[in-house]
Amino acid sequence: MNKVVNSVEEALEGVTDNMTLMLGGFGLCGIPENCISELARLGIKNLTCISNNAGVDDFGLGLLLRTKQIKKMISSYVGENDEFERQMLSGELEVDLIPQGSLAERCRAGGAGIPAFYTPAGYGTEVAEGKEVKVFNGKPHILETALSADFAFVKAWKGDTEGNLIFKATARNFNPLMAMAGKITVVEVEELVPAGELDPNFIHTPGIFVQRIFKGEKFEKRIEQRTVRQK
Amino acid sequence: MNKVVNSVEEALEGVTDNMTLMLGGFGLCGIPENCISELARLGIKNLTCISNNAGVDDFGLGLLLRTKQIKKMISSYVGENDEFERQMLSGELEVDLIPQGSLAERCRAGGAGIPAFYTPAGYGTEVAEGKEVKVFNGKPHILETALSADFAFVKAWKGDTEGNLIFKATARNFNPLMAMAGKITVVEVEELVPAGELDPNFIHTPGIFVQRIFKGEKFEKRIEQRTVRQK
Amino acid sequence: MALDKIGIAKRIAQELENGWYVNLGIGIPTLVANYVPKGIEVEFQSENGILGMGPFPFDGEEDADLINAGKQTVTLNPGASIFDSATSFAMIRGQHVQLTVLGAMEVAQNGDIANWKIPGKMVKGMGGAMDLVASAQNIIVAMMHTNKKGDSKILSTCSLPLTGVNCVTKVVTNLAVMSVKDNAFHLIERAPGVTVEEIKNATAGKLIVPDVVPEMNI
Amino acid sequence: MALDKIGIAKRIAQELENGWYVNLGIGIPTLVANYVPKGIEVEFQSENGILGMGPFPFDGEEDADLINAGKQTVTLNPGASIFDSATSFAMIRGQHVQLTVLGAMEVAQNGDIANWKIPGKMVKGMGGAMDLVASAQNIIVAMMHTNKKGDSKILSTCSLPLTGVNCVTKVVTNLAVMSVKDNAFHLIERAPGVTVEEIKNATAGKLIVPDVVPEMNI
Repeated sequence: MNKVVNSVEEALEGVTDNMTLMLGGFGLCGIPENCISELARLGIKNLTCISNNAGVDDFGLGLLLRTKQIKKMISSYVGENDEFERQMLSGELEVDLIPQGSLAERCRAGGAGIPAFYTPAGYGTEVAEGKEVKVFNGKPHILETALSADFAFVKAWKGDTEGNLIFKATARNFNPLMAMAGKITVVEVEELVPAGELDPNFIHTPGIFVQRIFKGEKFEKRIEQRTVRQK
Repeated sequence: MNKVVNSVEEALEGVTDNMTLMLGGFGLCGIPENCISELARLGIKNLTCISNNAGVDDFGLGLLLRTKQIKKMISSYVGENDEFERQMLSGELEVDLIPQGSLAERCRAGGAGIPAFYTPAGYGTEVAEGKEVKVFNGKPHILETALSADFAFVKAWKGDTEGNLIFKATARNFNPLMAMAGKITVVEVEELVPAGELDPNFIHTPGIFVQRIFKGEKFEKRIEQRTVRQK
Repeated sequence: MALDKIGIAKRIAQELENGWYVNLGIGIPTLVANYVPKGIEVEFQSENGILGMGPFPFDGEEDADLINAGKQTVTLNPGASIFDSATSFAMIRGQHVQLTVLGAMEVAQNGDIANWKIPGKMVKGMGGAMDLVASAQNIIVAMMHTNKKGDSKILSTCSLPLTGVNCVTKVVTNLAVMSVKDNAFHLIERAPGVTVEEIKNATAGKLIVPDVVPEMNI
Repeated sequence: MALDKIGIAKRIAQELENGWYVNLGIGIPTLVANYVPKGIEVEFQSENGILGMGPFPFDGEEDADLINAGKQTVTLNPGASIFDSATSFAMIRGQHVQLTVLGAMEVAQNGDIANWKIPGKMVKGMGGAMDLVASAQNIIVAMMHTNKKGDSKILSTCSLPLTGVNCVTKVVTNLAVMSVKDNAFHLIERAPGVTVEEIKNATAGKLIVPDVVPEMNI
């Protein structure tokens, strides 16, 4: 079941205005850099983007924010992006902020055929407005629904031709969950290997969740907060 | 955070009559053999056992069935055990049969702080009796609640002293999910290694879910259906 | 002549499409894996946690830790992956598996299926069948047209406890291939040498018979 | 003398118990990791997917693929593990993490906390804070007792949009340690040299003061 496409252009075939996209990554770690660049190049507009963060002003989803390609963001934390804050406060950008754990679980649920689940997160806050509340074990919980997307863009470390994926360290984050929830899941990898080279026992994302895979041309992998100690 | 105990006796300290237990495994594959033997030896009674299957007459949970230590089974498939069928049909044994995917997800939910979720599985059948129904995307779903247990017994391939686990092939099955859902999770491993020996990127069950770990004395690993082809 | 189990499996194998992920139930469905048409690439999912399941191991190479959902020792194909039961049913429930083939005790003309329980007599449990039939969009039932007593298993309504409702899309038996829609069985093909009359006689549910019913090409 | 941020972190570190898994929020809470008492072994969870988080890397050894929830480059301790965000919050929501330390803009005497939004002005988002405060059984807030204008952040009711309700168990500020229960703040300790009077003046919420209020031992 060969899922390989030969270029980012081919990988993004079919992405059009007004679509809902999921984009993996936490901060700038593990983001689908190549796909984001191509989205910017294509100038596709009115996008709804589901991503834990919104990048920084000149990298990650920030690239699509400054060209105003994004109509709505569904995120948990957007504190690193001034342009985002400006567009949100001015009302140019629709924003749905949701708890990080609920975001992760809602993506997984979308991929797992679970249309809704109860969580305590957000009870008694704005997040709970308009949502069903039910008490379990004496504690109120709110009903959260699944998220899915027309395309999910995922960044993996290694992948094989069948779409089996391995992530590196904390670049894993939301990537495996969004891979599950995309109607079409597109993966950019640093290393593309033949089927059979990855140990079946240590696959993070089985190929069944992946529709297209390609080797990314370059990965800048920018560090947001370089913190070190001296030897 | 050393989780090592030195024997199966120590591992089962605190298990008493009337408790609810989870036991990993699918068929006879990946079952906590050493813990089951010890439960039989201790003669602990009136147990509620959550396990996908019920073993065979003389192995796995069958060992506890023939000594009538089990009051209630929560399982998805019990077709391989004659004594089980006899006890169930005669009413000696309470049985709650639930769809396999719902069983897996309910264990995960129990460990993940999700008290309930909707699934299409079982709608329109006995399984749905008494359960809330809600339509999502035009399709009816039933509300299933989380499962948890006083003790979860898990079999892993390798584990480190901090409780990080790796499973081998399909002996993984329900084990990682039940590890999450035990108030006390007890793990028997074939190989116990020092912390730091397992690659952090390829841990199947992080140690946070494990309270006790020990090296099993012996593993029979019986094969239920030996199917082979000739060279 | 009515088909044997292998014939049923061979006919179902013709339904496979390139690139599909397929879950095969215990019994006849398992045999389908042996007859994948040339030029068609499919991957088999086993709900105990395998994608890319291969053939039985060579004698002496079987591994107790590597079994399929029927508890049989199996192997992995190149590109296979292993996962836990929750992830496995995420694939199934999330409709990432394109085809499910399973056995049944009864199928009704509205697509209901019963295959897990005979009250007071046999209770094996539903295993993964309820998740599969509630989730899959393409469900083929593989079974004998009648039971050992000769009674039809192709019914107007199921008498046994249901496994799922309105879900079966096609039935392949020893006598016929039928699609299930609009509250009826629609005869598509006959087993070689089996007459439409024989099929009618063995079918208790509503059967729609077109003017021409071709023979299966096994 | 009121504590500085490091002092607050040091005082919170005294709350750690052997064997605990601990989640530290961004800011002051992060500093707590530097002051774990001798003889106490804890493991730090970072909600972006680390258990067993270690110190910052040596200069030149930082890895863009290994960061904490504050987006800082970090390292792993022996025995660490990496997981996806859903598993990470399964740990948090499932109450496998024994202590959560986080910052706040406001805390109320009923245990409500606000730390994610100032309407019309600042919207950074809640990140993982709502999951943490809704789930954890032991939540310590680390913050300054008053804001930059000198207004108390220890209130009878929160004025900002809430992050969670009835959840904070303890507050450690530059002035005091207080437990939160029975709809009041209970003064437990004073910062070195800080008087009860000063704490009272800086506290807008209901404050219960026992006869003797010992000084912190930093």
